This record gives sequence, structure tokens and C-alpha cells, in this order.
Amino acid sequence: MPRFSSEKDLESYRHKVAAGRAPDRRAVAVCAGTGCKAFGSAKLLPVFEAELAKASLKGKIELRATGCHGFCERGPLVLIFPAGRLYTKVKPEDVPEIVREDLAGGRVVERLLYRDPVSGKAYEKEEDIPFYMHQQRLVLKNNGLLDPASLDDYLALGGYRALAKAFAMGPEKVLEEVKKSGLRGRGGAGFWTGRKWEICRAAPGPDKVIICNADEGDPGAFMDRSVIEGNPHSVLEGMLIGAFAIGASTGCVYIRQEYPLAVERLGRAVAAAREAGLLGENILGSGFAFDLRIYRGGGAFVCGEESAMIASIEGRRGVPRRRPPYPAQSGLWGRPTNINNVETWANVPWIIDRGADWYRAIGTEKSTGTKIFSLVGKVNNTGLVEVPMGISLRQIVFDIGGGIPGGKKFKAVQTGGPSGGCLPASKLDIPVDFDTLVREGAMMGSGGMIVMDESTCMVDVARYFLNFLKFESCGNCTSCRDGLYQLHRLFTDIAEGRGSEHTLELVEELARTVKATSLCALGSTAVNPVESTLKYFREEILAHVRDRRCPAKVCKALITYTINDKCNGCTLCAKRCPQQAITGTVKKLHVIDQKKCIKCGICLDVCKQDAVWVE
Amino acid sequence: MTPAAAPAVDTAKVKEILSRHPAGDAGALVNVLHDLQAEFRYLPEEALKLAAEHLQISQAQVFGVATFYEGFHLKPRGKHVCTVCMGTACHVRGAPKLLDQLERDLKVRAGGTTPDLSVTLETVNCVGACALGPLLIVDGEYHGNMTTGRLPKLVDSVLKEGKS
Amino acid sequence: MCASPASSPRPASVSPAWSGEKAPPLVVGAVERTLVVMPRRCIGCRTCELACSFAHGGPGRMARARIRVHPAGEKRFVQITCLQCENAACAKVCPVQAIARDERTRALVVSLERCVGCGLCEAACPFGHMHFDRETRRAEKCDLCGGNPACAAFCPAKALEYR
Amino acid sequence: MAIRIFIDEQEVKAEPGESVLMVARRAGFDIPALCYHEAVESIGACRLCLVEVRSGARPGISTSCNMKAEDGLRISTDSPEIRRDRATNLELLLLRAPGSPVLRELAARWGVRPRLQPPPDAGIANCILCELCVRVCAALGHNALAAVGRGEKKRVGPAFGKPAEGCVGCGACLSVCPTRCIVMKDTPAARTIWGQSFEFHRCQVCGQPVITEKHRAFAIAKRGLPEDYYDVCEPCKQSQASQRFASVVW
Repeated sequence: MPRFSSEKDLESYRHKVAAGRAPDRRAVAVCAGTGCKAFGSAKLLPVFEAELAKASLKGKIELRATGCHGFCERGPLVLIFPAGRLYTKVKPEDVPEIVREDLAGGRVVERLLYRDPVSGKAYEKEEDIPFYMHQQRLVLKNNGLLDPASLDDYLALGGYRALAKAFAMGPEKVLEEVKKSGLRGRGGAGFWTGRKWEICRAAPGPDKVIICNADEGDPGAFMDRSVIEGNPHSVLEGMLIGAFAIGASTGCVYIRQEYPLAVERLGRAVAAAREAGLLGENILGSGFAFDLRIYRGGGAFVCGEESAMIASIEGRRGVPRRRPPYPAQSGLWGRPTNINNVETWANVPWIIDRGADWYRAIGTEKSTGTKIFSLVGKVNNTGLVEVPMGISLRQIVFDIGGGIPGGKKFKAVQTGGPSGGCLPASKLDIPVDFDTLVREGAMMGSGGMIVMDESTCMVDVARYFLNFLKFESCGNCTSCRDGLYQLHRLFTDIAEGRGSEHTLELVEELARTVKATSLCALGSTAVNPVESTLKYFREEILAHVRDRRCPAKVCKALITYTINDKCNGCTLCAKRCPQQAITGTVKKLHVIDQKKCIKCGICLDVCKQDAVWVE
Repeated sequence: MTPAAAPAVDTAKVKEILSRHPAGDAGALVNVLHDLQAEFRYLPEEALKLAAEHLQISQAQVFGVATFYEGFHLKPRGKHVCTVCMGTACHVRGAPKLLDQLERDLKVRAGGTTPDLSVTLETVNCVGACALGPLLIVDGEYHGNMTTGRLPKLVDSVLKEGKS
Repeated sequence: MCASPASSPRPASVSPAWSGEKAPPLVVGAVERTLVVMPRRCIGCRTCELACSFAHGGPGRMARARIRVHPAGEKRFVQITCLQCENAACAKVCPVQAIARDERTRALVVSLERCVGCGLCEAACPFGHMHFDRETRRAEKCDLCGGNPACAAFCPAKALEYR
Repeated sequence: MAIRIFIDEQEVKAEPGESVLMVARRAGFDIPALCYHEAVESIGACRLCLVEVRSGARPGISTSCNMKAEDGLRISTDSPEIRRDRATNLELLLLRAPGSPVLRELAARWGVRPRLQPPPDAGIANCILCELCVRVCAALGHNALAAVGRGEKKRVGPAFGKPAEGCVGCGACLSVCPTRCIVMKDTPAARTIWGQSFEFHRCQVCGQPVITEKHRAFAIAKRGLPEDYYDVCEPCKQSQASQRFASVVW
């Protein structure tokens, strides 16, 4: 890798790299995202290598490990270029067939194509699959095309062109462009990014700092992880442009320790950028100097809060402090600090490269651009989706997500993580943008979207979030620490059939105080899941309280397991029951001893006859 | 069975790790803890005391920080680590059932280690592999779409290996 | 005025100028009015202690009096109260700057909001005046009653005067 | 330069950067606060010193201990919302420290009765986790205590739950503790606190304890005091002084 000392250097090298990569070049791309890796995608690479060699295709077809394609449910994913053919759930034993049939023979391996679970229709090309068809991929666009470890790959796709352009524009114009683009922070609250930069730029003090918030703490969200793992240079480029506009010479990336692969890939990208002169002194001959360090989080959700993150980088307990002073005035090491999250930074190169007007055309007037969501839970096509802002919830859940599995009924979608809320079916047609979600009692958050069906109990979900938050509260404020503890306890009472209308009164009273009197956003938004549940699913709570009944059949204390006459006496449930609560002889109807039953649900899971009944 | 005594800590190794960070730099604390844990798989008391000395801060400060973050462990962990992801997506797809079952089968509570130090059972609040939920991580390896039916085999294989 | 107690923690000598009624008495407080202590007039009745404890601790709390009458031979008594030293040892040793000079009365006053009750000042005063109250766990000392010292007001022998 | 703030419509002078709680208290307003101490930084832990901000960009309920006075700031110290939220937070504190006279007195005054279950053991009975002991111990340079853990599992205490390294037995932690929950025991022989015993340095005249040996050593080393600084106790110093005064008066 040469060291670029000017834009000309960079462009001539880019030319050279791109020349070796004709668009019709043949390639096999194996997804190496965390999801596909979990399904064993790493094992595919050596098999492909061997098979390609055997078929004398080595050197003729490039083999590439890429970032996450988003369709994690169907992993491991293999993409064949230039056709754009997608094979799903590929196992090592499938590889010889792919090489023989497709790569050598030019025939499609039908059985590995994606098939719509409802219509049964098979799709050959990735872009035709409903999951991808309704998406508009910007930040994730290059994830499936490039090898995250290769700076060449990024450069070939136009990487760092926006940086060179930014240098030519000058910091004021870059700032204007970002302001004009209407970009809002993708980390949660949706503050105007350009405005934020402007405040930091205007703060007195030459030694400014920018931070990339990669502490993606919301459970059920993995957008930032996939962006860093799949396209780390796009984040670096965004940070470089931001640093240039703000006038910062130091950067930090604060990344979750739960993401080892992302830490590793980002570290490599930083090293490569440094080697190429894209980080350090006098970048591309512009006179601008910038370098950054990676800080690993210690496993604390609250460190996603700006002041807590700063404390953590400074080596202290991640306890938020009162603002003002804001980080832009006095942040990390007392210096003016600007913090944006991964996805926000990754949007910046697009804005500079294509211009604010182009960017503004995507999305809605007040929520411009695209947003990545992690579409998970009780939905057919789980994975990462990137859509223009303003698209409806229904389109995301049903058109892209393919609806609810097992013919069950949609119940709610939870957005915004622990600070967000659950929206019921009646809200499926609202546009997904920053302001509408807040108005409806949920939140964009960082982009977690958890779909729930009729077998999800909303009391259980509210209790789940309270449990999460009381665990993640830093413990500073009485209202948050003890208030959330008490709220969790009250919801436990409801779930275990000890609740009364008085319990609900206490819940409402506590929720009000926790929201009004906690210091940071963790506390003040912690009751959002509770409030949205009270608002939209009150009937379900009342069923627990008045009738001692859990309609979704989840709350253990309110349900019983029995075996009905579908039982063929296979004895599997009796064998697997940890309490030996099931009696019965072979080929005879089995019976559950209710006194011994601990409602672990294993019998239900193992029964092949659908003979276990929950009431 | 009584818990095995924590193994003696290689102080030379601790000092070597500490020497990678400038003495007296209190701001390096979280990074120091990461490095120490990468070596010892937990944070031995002796190592924390040496870290306090090296960074010129009090033991109480080091202890306060080490206990704040969920990712740091102050007790020796088992040879194998079973982690149940408790993210929202995993939760709605049945993670609590898996945890209950593991607690029963391994006879330890979440966060605990079997007395013979063979397995530690942990939970994590989300590892961002939500599409695979419910997710069980055994020694860093992800097992997606886990069920109560498939779980016992997996645990058995881990335990057997632990005894060999 | 006493010398700097922090540099010489013990009063090695008391100025001979303080000898007797004709000589300048022990003068406490500096600006407009001062507390003048005249041991030669003291009759040892301890009314000043009682008055002080009333002013600061309520009745029956003699232990909290911030002035003490000590016998000094046959029918002789010396009242020990704070000399409001310049460069005072108590203020210098306080780790949280809880002892500061009141601009108006020139008395050294313990801020009960600032005192952390560490006890360092208690044994620092070379005259043994600093007192640590076991109940409130705060340091206590004479504050000239904010400009109207009860001890002087009630002394029947005029051995204490605020003038 | 002095600035003006308005508390319950009353104009009050303040220095820029002063804590609003301090300004209000000086002006005679009664705002309860348990975790506040002038000598250390405010962290806003107890959430009782609530006021309502009525000016500026971010109006609403806020703690006053960690709010800085700014010119033109308008706050009110009493409203139904403030009373309600204070009462709820007091109830939460009372569950942790049912034995604290301060809390019981406040509860009686505000008519607060606990309706909820107490949280799990906080390690030290009646501790409200305000960290005043931690902050004061740090301010004194001992750094023997820390906030440990987080969330509902937060505790306060020395490292590793063992006798506190750095502790000199000064007892300031107990002095500032709003619920007086820290256990310190003085016998003629020694002082015991945080699982450690401290020998006293004794009066060279009467033999009474003056200060713990460790505290004396710390003060002499860190504050540059002479070796014999703590050699005589308070009453003995008084009688010595009285003798010396007598010798010059008569």
C-alpha cells in the first residue's frame, strides 16, 4: 500500500485498483458477518478454495469474505458475481455442487435459492427477493461487496473520494452541506448533526475531540456492529470529514467489548488508513492532521450516554454527570467534544460525495436519508434492513419481514430499545420517522425493531425491559436505581398473579417520578416501555390483575400445562421432564402432576404430537 | 465439593502487562483491566492491587471501576463459559427458558461457576446476533436458534470435555 | 495577637505586654469591637461557660461551652477562649477549608456545611481551644456569637468585655 | 461579579457558578438534601433537593445541588409536582434506611409512609448509597472507599470488601453520613472502623487518645506538620495554656 500525499496520488491508485476489477469479473462472496459466522460460514472458505482449485478455476474466480448482507436468518449466505445470485443456508457439503454446477457449469443450484415461506416461490437474484427489494441500501450498500480487511476494495468502490472533496471544499462548506442535508443523529435522540458540529466547532479551545459511539447497547440492535464489521473504512472516512469540519485533531472510537470481531476489523482498518497516510499528519497534503484511538467498553449500557462514555474513556466508572456543561463545551479530558454514533458517521461520506440535495431527496422532509433497522423477533425474515425514512411499519414488518411465522397474529413492534415503546397493530401504518415515533410513545432509538406476536406477553416484555434497566442503571439516582427496582417488583407481582388495581396506581406514580427526577436519559426514558404498555395494552395487564390470567400464556404463575388425548405415549416428555412430574406408560396417555410441575415448558417443546396444552 | 482455591497469580506477567501502560496514567484503567482479563480470564485481586500501584490510584478506585462494568470478572471463571444471550429478540424467542434449564442442569445460578471450576454460566444483554435468537455462546462459539431440546446434548459435550 | 501557631505550634511564650490590668489585656477580634479577656478580674464563677453553652448548645450542655475557666493558683483564674489567631493553626490544618474568617466580626468561624468532621483541627490548636462535638461530629469553636458574645454579656465581674 | 436569580419570585444575589441549593439555603429557603456537602462535588444522588426551573432552554423539575446559578435563573421550590416527586423519592430512601432519624423526621413532616417492599440488602444497614463518605474520603486524600457495583447492586465500601487500604481511621465518613449508618467503635484501646483497628496516639500528659496513629502520620507527612503536633490533648493544652497565661498575667 503506497502512502498518499495528495488527492492525485489517491486517484491514480484508485484507477489502478479499479482497472483490475472489471464489473463483470467473476467472484464468490461468502458473508463473514457475525450471524453467518455463527452458522459456520468460516468453514466454507477453505472448501471453496479447494474446490475452485480442483476445478481449475483458481485465479479466474475471486473468492472473497465480505461483511454482513443483513439476511442473517438465512445464513450462511453466498453470493455469485457478476450474476448477483444468492445461495442461502450453504453448508460445506453444498460447496462442491455450487462450484461444479454454477461456477463451472453455469447452472443454477435451485435447492439453495431463497424460497418465500408463504408462496414457495424461488428467487435467483438477491435484489429480487422481497427482503431486499423494498430496501434502499446506502450505508449497507457496499457491505456485501467488499472485504472489510481490504482498503483496496474500499478505494475501488470510491472510498475516501468524499474526504478529498471535503478538503477541497473547506470546513465551512462541509459543515453547511451536512446542515443542509438534514442529517439527524442515528444513535437515538435524532439531534441535528450539522448543528451539533457547529456548536463544537464554535466552542473555544483548539484541542477538539470527536468520538464515534459504537457502544451499541440496545438489546436487539446490531446495525452499528454490522457497519463496522462490514465496512469499517466508511466510518473512518465519516469521522475524518467530521473532524475536518469541526477542527478536531483527535478521535476516539468507543466500542462494545461484546463485539470482538468489530474491534478487530476496525483496528485493522485504522492501521491500514495510517499506513496509507489517511490518518496522521498532513492527510492527502491538506495540512490537516487527525488520528484516533479505539477504546473498548467494559459492558455497561449506560456508557452509551455521552457523559458516561466520556467518564469511561477517562478510566472511571461510567456514571453520567449533569449537563451543562455539554460535551461540546467541556467533554473528554476537558476538551470540546463531539459525539456521533457509527451509522451517523457512515452517512457523512455519502452526503459529501453526492451532495446534500441528493441526500435530502431520500426520506421525509424532517427525517432525511435512510435508517438501518435490525428486524428481529417473531418475524419471518429477520436481519438488517435499510429503508428510507418515512416508510410505514407495515411495509417493514410485512413486505420486507415477510410477516409473522407460523400463521400467528401480529401483536406489537418494539422500537427504540429500552428507551422506546411497543406499538400495537393499530399503529402499523404510521410513517417511521424520528418525530412520529416519539409522538406515538415509542422512539427511533438506534434502530432495534422487535416484532412480537400473540404468544408474546406484554407484561412479560415490560418486565423484561425493567429488569434490563434496573441492572444497567448506574445506581447514582435514587429515583432510577430504586424506582426501577420497585417497578420491576410491581410488574413481577402482576406477572405472578399478586397484582391489584392498587399495584397499577403505584406503577403509574413511580413511573412519573422516575421519569421526572432522574439525572440522565437512561432514567428519564426508562419508563417508556412501561408507559406504552399501559397505554396500548392495558387490557392485557388487567387480565393479569383482575382475572389472574395471562392471555399470551407466558407468565408461569398463571398458566398450567396439561396433556390432551393427542398423546401417543411416546414417553419423550416424561424422559425429559426435569421434575419427573410426568407419569405414564408406553403408548398410554401421559399425565402431568401439577404439584411437581415447574412450568419449564420442556414437555411442550419436545412433544411431536402437539399434545401438551397450555391454559 | 469446595470451590478450588484461586490459582496463584504470575506477578511477573502482571507487571509485564502493566508496563505497556504509562505509570501514573489513571485514565488507562479500563484498558489495563481489559488487558489483565485477556491474560487471566478474570481479574485477580493481586493483579488489581498491582494495577493500582502502577497507575498511582487507590485500590478502592480500581475496585469501584472493575465492579461497575459487567464485562469484568473478579472471580476465577470455569474452564468453559456458557453464555445465554438475554437480548430482547432472544427473550421473546425463549431465552429465559434456556437459562432456567441451564441453571437446573448445571446446578449454578447465572453468574456462577460450578464448584469444580469446569463451567461458568453467564448472561449477556445482547451480542448483536439477534437474527439467530435464542442464542447460546459456548466458549466464544455461537449456537443460534437454540432449543430446550437441543440444549442437553450441547451441555453434555461441554461437561464431558471439561472432565477429560 | 498570637504568633503563627502553624509554624510554631506551641505558644513558646506569651507576650509580656499581656501582663496585668495596666498592660494590654488579651484582645480577641480585631475590627470595630473586640473581646477583651481580663483574667485578673475573673472570679471563677463560670457564668461565661454557662452563657456560652446556652448560646450554642442549649441548657445543660456545659460540655459544649466554647470558653473555659481554669484555676491558676489561689483564687486565680484564666479564661481560655479562642484568640482568633492570624494565620491560625486550625484553619491551616483543615483539609477542606471549612474554617474561615468572618469578614464582619473577624472571628474564625467553622462552616458546619463545609466541615467534614475529620478531627484534624481538634488537636491542632496550640491553646486547646478547638472542640470536636461527638454528637454533631463537627468541629466547634468560638464564633463571637456573630458579633454579640454571650460570655461577655453575662460576665458579672466584667472580666470579659466586648468593646 | 454578583448575579441575580429568582427563587419563588424573590430576588436573590449569588456568585456565578455557585450551587443553586447553597444560594437558596443562604437566603433562608428550606430545601431538603441528604447527599449534599459543601466540601465536595455534588452528584445529585438523593433526588430530594428538587426545584422547578421556570426559565431558560430546559424548564422542568431538576435537582438544585448540582445546578449552577446563572444570571436571571428563575426557580420555584414548591409545587404539587415537586412535593409529589420528593415524597416518592423519600419513600424509596426510607425503604433503604428505615432506621434513619433524619429520614423519619422528613417522612413524618411530609406524611410519607412506605407502601413498597424494601430493596435487597445494601451491604450496610440504613445506607442510602449517596456516596458522601466516598467523596469526602477522596477529598481528604485517603481514597479508601468507593462506590462498588452498579444499579440495584450498588454498594459503598472499601476495595475487595476487606479492611480499607488507605483508611486512617479519621471517621470523617461517619461524620458526613446523612443516616449515620457507618459503624465506628472507639474503646480506650483503639478505634475500629471498616473492619480495621487503629491505635491511638496518646496525650503525652494525661494518656488520653488524641488522634489515631495513622491519621497523625498522614497529617504530618501530607500537611508538613511538626512531629510533636498531636502530642497533647485538647484539655491538657488548655491547662498548659492557662498556666502560661497566668504566669505572665500575675
